[in-house]
Amino acid sequence: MYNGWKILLGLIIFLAVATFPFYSNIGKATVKPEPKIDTPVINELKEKKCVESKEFMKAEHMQLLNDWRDSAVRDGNRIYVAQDGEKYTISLQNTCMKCHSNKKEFCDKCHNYAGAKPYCWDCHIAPKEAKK
Amino acid sequence: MAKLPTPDELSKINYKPPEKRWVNTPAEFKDGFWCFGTRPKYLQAVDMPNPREWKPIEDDWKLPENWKEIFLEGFAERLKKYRSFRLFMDICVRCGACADKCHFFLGTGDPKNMPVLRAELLRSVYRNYFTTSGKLLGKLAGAREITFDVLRELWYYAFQCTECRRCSVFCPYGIDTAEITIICRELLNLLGLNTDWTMGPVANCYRTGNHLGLEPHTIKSIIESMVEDIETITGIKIEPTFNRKGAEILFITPSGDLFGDPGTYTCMGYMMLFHELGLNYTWSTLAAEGGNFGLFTSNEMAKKLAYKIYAEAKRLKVKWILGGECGHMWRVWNQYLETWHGPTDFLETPVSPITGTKFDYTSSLKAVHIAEFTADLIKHGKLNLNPSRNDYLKVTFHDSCNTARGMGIFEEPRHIIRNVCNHFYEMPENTIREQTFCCGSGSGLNAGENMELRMRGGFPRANAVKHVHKHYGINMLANICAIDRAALKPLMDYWVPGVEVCGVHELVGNALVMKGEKERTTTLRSEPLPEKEAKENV
Amino acid sequence: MPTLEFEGKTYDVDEEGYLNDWQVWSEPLAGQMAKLDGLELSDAHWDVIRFLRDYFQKYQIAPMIKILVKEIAKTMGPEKGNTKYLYELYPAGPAKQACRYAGLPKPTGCV
Amino acid sequence: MGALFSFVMVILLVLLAYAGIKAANLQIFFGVVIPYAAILTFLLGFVYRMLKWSTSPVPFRIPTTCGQQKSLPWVKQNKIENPSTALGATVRMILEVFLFRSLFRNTKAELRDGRLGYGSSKWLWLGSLAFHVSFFTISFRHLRLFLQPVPSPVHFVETLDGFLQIGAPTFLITGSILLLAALFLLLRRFLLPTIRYISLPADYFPLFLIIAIASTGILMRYFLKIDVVSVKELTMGLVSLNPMIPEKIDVIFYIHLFLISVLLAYFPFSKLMHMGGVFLSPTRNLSNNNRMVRHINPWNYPVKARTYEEYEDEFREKMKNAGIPVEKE
Repeated sequence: MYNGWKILLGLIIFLAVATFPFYSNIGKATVKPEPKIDTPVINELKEKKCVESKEFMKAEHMQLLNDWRDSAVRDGNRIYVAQDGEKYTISLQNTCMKCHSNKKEFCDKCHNYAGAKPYCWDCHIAPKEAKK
Repeated sequence: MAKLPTPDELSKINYKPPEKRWVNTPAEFKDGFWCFGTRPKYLQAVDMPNPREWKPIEDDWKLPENWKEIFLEGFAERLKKYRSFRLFMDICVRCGACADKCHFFLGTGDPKNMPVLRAELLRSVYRNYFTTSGKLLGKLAGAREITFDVLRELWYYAFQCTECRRCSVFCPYGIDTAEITIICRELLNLLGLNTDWTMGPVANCYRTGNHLGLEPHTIKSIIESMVEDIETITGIKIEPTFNRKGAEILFITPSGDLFGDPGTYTCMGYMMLFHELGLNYTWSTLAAEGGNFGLFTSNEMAKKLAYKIYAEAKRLKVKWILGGECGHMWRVWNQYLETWHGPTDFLETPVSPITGTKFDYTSSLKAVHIAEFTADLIKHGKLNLNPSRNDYLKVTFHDSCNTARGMGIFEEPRHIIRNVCNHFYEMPENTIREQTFCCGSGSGLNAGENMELRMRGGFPRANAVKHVHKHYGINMLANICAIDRAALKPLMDYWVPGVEVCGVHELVGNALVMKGEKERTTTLRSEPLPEKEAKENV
Repeated sequence: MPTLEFEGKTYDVDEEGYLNDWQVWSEPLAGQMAKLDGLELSDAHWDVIRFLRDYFQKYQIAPMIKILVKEIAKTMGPEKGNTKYLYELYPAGPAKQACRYAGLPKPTGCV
Repeated sequence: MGALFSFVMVILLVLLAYAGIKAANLQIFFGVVIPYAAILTFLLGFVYRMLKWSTSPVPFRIPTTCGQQKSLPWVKQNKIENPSTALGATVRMILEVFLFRSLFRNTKAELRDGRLGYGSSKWLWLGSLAFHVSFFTISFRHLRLFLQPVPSPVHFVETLDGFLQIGAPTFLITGSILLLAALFLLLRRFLLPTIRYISLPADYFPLFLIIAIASTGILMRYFLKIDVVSVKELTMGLVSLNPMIPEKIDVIFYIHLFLISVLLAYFPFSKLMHMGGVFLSPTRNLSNNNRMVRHINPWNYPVKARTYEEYEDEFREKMKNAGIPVEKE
């Protein structure tokens, strides 16, 4: 082996970087985040139902919110007609957060886990929650 | 001999490759492109394998029975010895950046002259025998067996590369085709497959120390003939010494400067300069060659031929070595010489006895390039120069491949030219300095039988000269390489008639006002100085 | 290897017709080489050939043109001591053509 | 031919993963076994190749000099393109590795009426730099799937990447750049006759593979909107060595993962090793200080050369007659 220490040093750095996710996680149990929906408002609902189905919301909530924003802010339209024909007021704070008042336990749980950083709260004021 | 096409015919080049894949297209030996195979006597003279009469154009190359084995064993050995080789076999991504950087591709349009493909010729063999993917996937992995057709192709294209390294400047991984060609030629030499023009100088150089085979008394008589000429021109008699022990400096230059015009005028320039300085230097008749055609043969041969440099410096007890204007000599000195034959503890760090400048950047090699030496003299105002004597010249400077890309000597010769000439113009920037184009005849290709290849390979260089010839009236192409001086002359006659070729120190010799000289009426070429002629005609 | 047949003898030459051994040379052979090129050798031609052979005998190499010109000027007068004169005698170039007739090998290297 | 073969190979790989999941339910195989095998092959293979190169010495110091050498004090040296120190060589390597300095020099030669001209040609440089930078950025962004909590630099890069703030999920520009750059590199190989002539299956295959990887990634994020939380469960399982297969991950994810695995496993056996190799290139990583420091060749061996004594023995009489001094009278 020639220029050994330089090449070895390079390889060690390479391996250290490439395997970083392994040794920084090894043995750690993975806990799947479970967004909580036990807010007082939701608990009082007779039928626990969001504006759309759970599956739809899971995959498309970001798109829906984006559309809502465009609809309300750009077109001035504040009425959303859901797939089942029901009408909702387009409002993050007054519609969504009314039920999901537990941002930390609901939104952030998955967002943090998946490393998603929506910029909702750049403009909107996050609901006040009891500090942990 | 093959008829050389006219420049008009030759400059119609088709760069579009054929539809048929290269792997299945054996090399077609075109007349005027290849050099004669080496004669057995040259191989015998230096104990190289398989001496016999053979002709590259014939189907029987009289190879040893086990030639494949020899070739592949040599291949394996060199993979172990050279990281450059192994790496360059492995990492090419075939991006094609090198393709139109090669003067041979630009001049021939032959796709196998793209550096990438020239290397692939050998890489395909490498994959077949030395990589897992090649062994498993064969043709799919771009692998192929070494067959006689492949060997012929390797030979044909290894001697269509001047090892100029221009492709290496543009390669994102610095892949140097010269390294690949050098090793390809080594492998071919294991089978006795060199060219006559390369091997002749090697054999000569081993016996007499120089490529031309000049014996000691011949060297002396040639130099004395130059001394006569200098006396005729300047009225000054200079007295060079040979093999003189105890001189301060050993001066070594390529033997082309002793034998061929216009190299001899460069040599006269050196000697006039040294005389004027009163330099305590000597010639060695054994080390009267800095060039090294061994480099175009094999590492071992190059090392053998380079032995004399330090050996003579030691025997003659000089303090340091001054090297003349030569391209591959300086690549060899800069990149190989001391690794082969060092350490140089019997020499001293060079100091200019005139200016006192210590050349501490060569504290280990202990050899100074004459362009550095002279540039230092001029910078310190130690030379009485009359650049107007060169007024009849409009000069441009050709950077030699080896000193450009294997060393990086750009400013020193330019500094000299600007001080000894009043009319100096650069060629376009993509054709000078590290991007300089080869003369087309380097690395032992400056034979007579491959003239079409040489004119084609030199086309990009000539093309740039033509440009400045047209725009500035350039009539002199200066350079610091003996092969250039020999090869650019026919190249200019072919492509840009009216442009002469010279070494930088010929210009120095012309401009140098020597103490006690008579009024000069001629140039170093013994041609009347135009202004003098004009005056006389008034 | 290429050969040249002359007066019942076979001479080894290289690819370009240069004798491989300068010592097997003879004057009639030189005449024959010239004849094959359609050239009749005059005394002026022979002067050059003889000078080349003498020079080679002494120095084991053909002289460069510069020296040839100078020496011819010394022995035969300055009107003949020029490149033009030599090219008139040997249109393919004195170095190449005259050396070949003189049986001398071609120089190699950085030339 | 090479292109078609490589294209078919990649399609087959996609179908293989699709069938493996849809028809055979081989989630564990494609979600755990293959990724582990691929990573292991990649790491070991990479190290092996580097070590293999390291066993060959660099017998001579042969940098390609691309600027003025260090010489006289008043001559301005190009300290980067013709470095005489380790620092200079390091800077040169950094420029080479991160900015593709040599490729930046690229020119295009053109022959017109028997005259050659050279135009600056930066497209290859731009295309490959875009390709590599986006590839690196995307890999780095993917750390969000392998680390918990997600470190702020990862967020930062993602924010930069999504600076256009288009749509939701936010449009990340590097994904498209990677796809476009790879298509550009592929089109070069199709359209430029000389490049087509030199291209091998080994050149097309990784391009098709990467195009497929980028496409599936884009599909997952913007169109099929797969459940990223489940994906992260799987990836975290892999890196914490507690592999598990969450339910209901769309098959597209397994295709994506399988293609990446193939790329990783293929890497060490291919030209992709230029990533490691570039660091070892002797024409770039050495300083041109030969005349100051002697370079040692570990296999330097003595050769039989002609000595002065032999030379004098042959020419002594001639030397004496010519008045050249000799050692032995």
